[in-house]
Amino acid sequence: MDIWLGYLTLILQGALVTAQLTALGCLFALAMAFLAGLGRVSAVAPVRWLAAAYVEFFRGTSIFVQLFWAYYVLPLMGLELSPMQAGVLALGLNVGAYGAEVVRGAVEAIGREQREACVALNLTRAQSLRHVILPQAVVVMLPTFGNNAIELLKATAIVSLVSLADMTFQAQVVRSQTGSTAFPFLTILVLYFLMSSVITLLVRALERRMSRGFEGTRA
Amino acid sequence: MSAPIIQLQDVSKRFGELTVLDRLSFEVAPGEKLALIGPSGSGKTTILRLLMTLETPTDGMVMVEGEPLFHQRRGDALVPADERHLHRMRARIGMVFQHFNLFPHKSVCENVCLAPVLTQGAKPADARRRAMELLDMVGLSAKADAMPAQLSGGQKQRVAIARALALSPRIMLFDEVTSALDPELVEEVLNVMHMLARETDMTMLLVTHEMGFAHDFADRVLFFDRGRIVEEGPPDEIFKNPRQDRTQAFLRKVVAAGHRV
Amino acid sequence: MSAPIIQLQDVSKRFGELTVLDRLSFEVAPGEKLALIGPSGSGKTTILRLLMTLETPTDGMVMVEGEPLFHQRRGDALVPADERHLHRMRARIGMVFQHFNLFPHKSVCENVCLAPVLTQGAKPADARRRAMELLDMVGLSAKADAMPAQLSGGQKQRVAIARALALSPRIMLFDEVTSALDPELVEEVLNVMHMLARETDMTMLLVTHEMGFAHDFADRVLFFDRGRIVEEGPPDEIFKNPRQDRTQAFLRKVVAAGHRV
Amino acid sequence: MEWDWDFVRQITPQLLEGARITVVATLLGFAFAAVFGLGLAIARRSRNRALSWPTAAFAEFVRGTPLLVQLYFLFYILPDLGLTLSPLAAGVIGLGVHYGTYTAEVYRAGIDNVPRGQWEAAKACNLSASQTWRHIVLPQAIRPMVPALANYFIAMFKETPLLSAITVLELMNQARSIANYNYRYIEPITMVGAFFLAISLVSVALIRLMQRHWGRLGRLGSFRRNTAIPS
Amino acid sequence: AELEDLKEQGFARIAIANEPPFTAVKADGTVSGAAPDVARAVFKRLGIDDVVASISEYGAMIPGLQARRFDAVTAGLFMKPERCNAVSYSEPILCDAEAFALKAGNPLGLKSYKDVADNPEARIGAPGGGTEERLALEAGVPRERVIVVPDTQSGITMLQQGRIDVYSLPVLSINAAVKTANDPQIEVVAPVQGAPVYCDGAAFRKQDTALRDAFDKELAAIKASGEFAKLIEPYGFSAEAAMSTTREKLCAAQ
Ligand SMILES: Nc1ncnc2c1ncn2[C@@H]1O[C@H](COP(=O)(O)OP(=O)(O)OP(=O)(O)O)[C@@H](O)[C@H]1O
Ligand SMILES: Nc1ncnc2c1ncn2[C@@H]1O[C@H](COP(=O)(O)OP(=O)(O)OP(=O)(O)O)[C@@H](O)[C@H]1O
Ligand SMILES: [Mg+2]
Ligand SMILES: [Mg+2]
Repeated sequence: MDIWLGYLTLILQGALVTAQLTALGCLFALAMAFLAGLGRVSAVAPVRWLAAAYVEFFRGTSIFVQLFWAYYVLPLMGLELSPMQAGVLALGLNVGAYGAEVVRGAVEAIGREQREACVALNLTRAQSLRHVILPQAVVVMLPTFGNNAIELLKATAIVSLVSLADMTFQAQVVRSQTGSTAFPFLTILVLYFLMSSVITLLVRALERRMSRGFEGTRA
Repeated sequence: MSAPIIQLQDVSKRFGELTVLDRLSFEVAPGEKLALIGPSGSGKTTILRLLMTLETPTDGMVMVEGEPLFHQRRGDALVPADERHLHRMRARIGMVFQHFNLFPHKSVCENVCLAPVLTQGAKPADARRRAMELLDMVGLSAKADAMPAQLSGGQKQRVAIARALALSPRIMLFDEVTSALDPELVEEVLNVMHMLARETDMTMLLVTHEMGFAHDFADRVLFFDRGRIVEEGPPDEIFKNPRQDRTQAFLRKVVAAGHRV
Repeated sequence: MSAPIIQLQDVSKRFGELTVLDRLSFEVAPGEKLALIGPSGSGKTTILRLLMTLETPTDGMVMVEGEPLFHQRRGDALVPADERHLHRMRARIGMVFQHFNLFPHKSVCENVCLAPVLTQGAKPADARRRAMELLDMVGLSAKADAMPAQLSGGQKQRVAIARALALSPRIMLFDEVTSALDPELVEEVLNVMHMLARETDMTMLLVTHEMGFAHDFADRVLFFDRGRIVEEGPPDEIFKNPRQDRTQAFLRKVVAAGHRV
Repeated sequence: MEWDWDFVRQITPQLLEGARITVVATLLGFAFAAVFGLGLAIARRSRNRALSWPTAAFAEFVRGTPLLVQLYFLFYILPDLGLTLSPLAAGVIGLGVHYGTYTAEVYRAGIDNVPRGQWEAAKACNLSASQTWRHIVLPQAIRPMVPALANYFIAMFKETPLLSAITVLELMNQARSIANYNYRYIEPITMVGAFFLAISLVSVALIRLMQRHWGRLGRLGSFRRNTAIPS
Repeated sequence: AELEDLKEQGFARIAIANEPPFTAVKADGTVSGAAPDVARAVFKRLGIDDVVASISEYGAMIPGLQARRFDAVTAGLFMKPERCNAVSYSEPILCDAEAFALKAGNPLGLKSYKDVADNPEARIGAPGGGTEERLALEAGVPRERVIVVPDTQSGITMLQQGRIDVYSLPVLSINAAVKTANDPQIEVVAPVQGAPVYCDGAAFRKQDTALRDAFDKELAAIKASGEFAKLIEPYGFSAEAAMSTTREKLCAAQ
């Protein structure tokens, strides 16, 4: 029994790494999403192209490949990253590319009418974006961002394949030390589900808070 | 007659193949109340959108207060206007939309204050005071802190009018401001506009399908068809004795459609 | 007077807390043309939707041609109707919607033919012949092979009328069939309806905000407010000499809203 | 380390063999997901709570946990329960179940996307339930689903490298095997990346074309991932 | 890395495998096992007080070393000429022969990699990037019958489930794994006929020969003092085997 408790602690240590990866990855992805998403609706054509290239590249190649690149190839080019940094970089860049499309879509979904009202009130582009478009767009983005965060959480499992001691990896360790397969894997399945439920609940709470002012205008 | 505040000279607007405005020219005097009427698709909205710089003309010149709207002088030449020029010109013009286009995430008062604070550098307290005056004028001071979603259509449209007025434009554009409203709510908005027309010397351009209102409101009526002015004149003349067949047919249809109680 | 074709007895409809129809009772005679008018939200649409079985009443009895609409006899008891009963009853009733609701993936002719072929087992060739007659009647035989997206609003609505007629219902329900149309297109639809009213002995229920049309079209007008009938009578009486304050106020507002050319 | 074209030429056949398995796994997995998702969607729409509720819970659970762990589960634990699947079969079922929970949402959105007015008009035309589905709802629902489903197809394609964890010799696994044998990582991994990029750029272009023709499904965020992310 | 750098930071990063008895992770998370124990002792004598061990797949070790993720690999990564070209090895540390785990009674009669190659039914499991995979391929087993198994426990599970017919690892690893599994249906064939005895060494980056040389010096010292034998023999390894051969021989062997 003590043994299992000990190995459970080991898995929980992995869970901490997973949580950390998820949190940092989400922050980085969020930053990239806004940077590239707003880049895609920029008035400056080269900025649009750059943002589009980023999005297509990182959505186009598998995250698996990106992670292996960040982990094994970047150091050969002289950029040394800790496994955690490589993980956060790959996850953030990948999910950020998907998030950028969400940002762009939401900004475009805040229709022509709102943008025209801004022109009629003589707001500059930056003012319209900051005071009118983004506050509404963020509410539209939130649910999809929540889903993206869960996708990121799930993607952290593959860092185990580059030997970062996350939850899945620790489960593998426990498995080879104890010979039991069901215990570690069922444990981490439950833990992953708990984590994704936490994300779902957080996003819902945030959604409720942010849309409160709208009083049900966008159902 | 004083110098015109708005001049269109041979203005055309094409969307791809479709010619929406066809070498159109007309002038508006300062303080004039002008109604634009005509069948659907005749280009009425497009004229207002051009004046608000929401569209760019394909051809021709638009002058506002003697200055070109879409061009600026560089040395001797006229070049397309940059964003700064447009920004300066837009300050003179306000527009009220068919679907109100209020900002749903801002309260009524914030909707009205936002632009003065951001574009004219008004102090928030001053902007709020002025907003309350305007809301009072449109009969909505009690709703200053409500959110747009809590208002009826007629109330929303009155807020939209107050919002446009907050920037003190010299020209106001109204595009079918009552056509999205329930019939019972139309009156309250038209009352506000009547009052504006009487009590200010703003120049107003009005697109509407409410012939009765156009008649009472306007100094002059332009009847459009297919991007051209078919007939113009004082409302009495246009509505009672239209000279053109096209105008007569249009008015007959509108009347037949049931607006006759 | 012959037996009523439609009877509502103490019909209530609640959506959660909201009472939309409040113990409503009225009858319609066969062949009668009835106009339902009243302010927004008063429950007019809900009555038509009930008759079309798109909603179920919370309380009360609806009879169509002497048969309960939402109930069926099992032995001595009345039990809620099953789908088969509803299907049989629906065959007597047709409805035209405010937003046409044409099937966008089917051509005009297919829209009209579909139901006769599927529900009445009509032969496709016969159904098509009859559809062409109906389209001819609404003035659209030339558009039989067009898709709905290629039609104007007025044309769409005329197709919708032909589609409803194709099943030869004895009762036709019209819910604000012109309010989504451009003013110029209203006339063509109203002409078709006038013609129907004159030339057939179908029972018709009409919800409309076009008071002029209601006046000319209806044998009898019901004025609703908050789910109850406030006043009823022949159109001349209701529109010229309304007895109730509420009716007077409503008509005054609608008139003030500009329907007065 | 330098890029070595000779090495590239030498390993290409082996990578192509891996690519073949990748494509096979994606096709089979997607077929499974398309059918399984339909089952989920129907079960979730069911009025019977005893069916719809567990289905919803199952879908939530599958969507909330990593495919990699699910694959381990299918491959290493199911045999203890008496079901031994070949690696490819386990991979196809894993992909299919995981993505089935997403395609189910596409089906649901596609059906919900048919305006209420269409159902009501069908009723006013006195069509029966099955006639309404066949002639009115499905023809309108299916077309906008196609681009959304295609998006998941691509996402799934990019997730096949996970099958290497259960010993399927797909593209990524071949690349790793080459790398392990030769101690050279740059060429094989980069080639895999280029292969994925090429395929997905082509398919993105195809989807854009489909969307232009068949319209876009629903509003942004109306289902869980409008464009999918590998996990 | 330079020895001085490591001394300064006070620890060395080593890669270990998730494979008893080369490596063992206790329930409390501490790392032991023959390879890390030796590494710890040698580094201590070099003035580096601690080792930070990360568990890694075999296939990820050399790329990780090249990508500067570790300073050394001490994981039972056996010396082979190709590997000697890719990294700098220390003198031999742990030696072991290859073994097969297979179904009790050895129904396919597999005794060597050649036997596996000759039997078209036989599927062999081996860790990806490990020596056994290479031995199998070199013996002529076609690619599709060499199943790359992610870790030892998966290999045993797959053998039990009949997904592979034989699972190949070093003798001691197999013994440890089979003991954990405690399954009478599995038996061990050891050593595999015709397969050489291999020894691992600590692997360093190609250019870190100075560090490697320093490591060698202290390794020789503990071998001489008998401390070496005390460290590895409890795990079942033979100190004699390691001391009777050299890197030079092993790297040249074909
Ligand atoms: N952005 C656009 N792209 C293409 N065509 C357009 C665009 N905007 C307007 N049009 C077309 O220009 C024509 C004139 O439109 P406009 O909105 O000015 O008419 P209108 O007189 O306001 O009609 P209504 O009374 O229906 O509002 C119409 O045929 C319309 O379809
Ligand atoms: N499905 C529903 N759920 C909740 N409330 C509803 C529903 N359908 C209608 N209502 C409410 O019932 C009331 C009556 O609606 P109804 O559509 O019958 O009014 P109406 O007289 O047709 O009004 P209008 O002239 O605006 O069409 C309204 O307050 C409406 O909001
Ligand atoms: Mg217009
Ligand atoms: Mg209604």
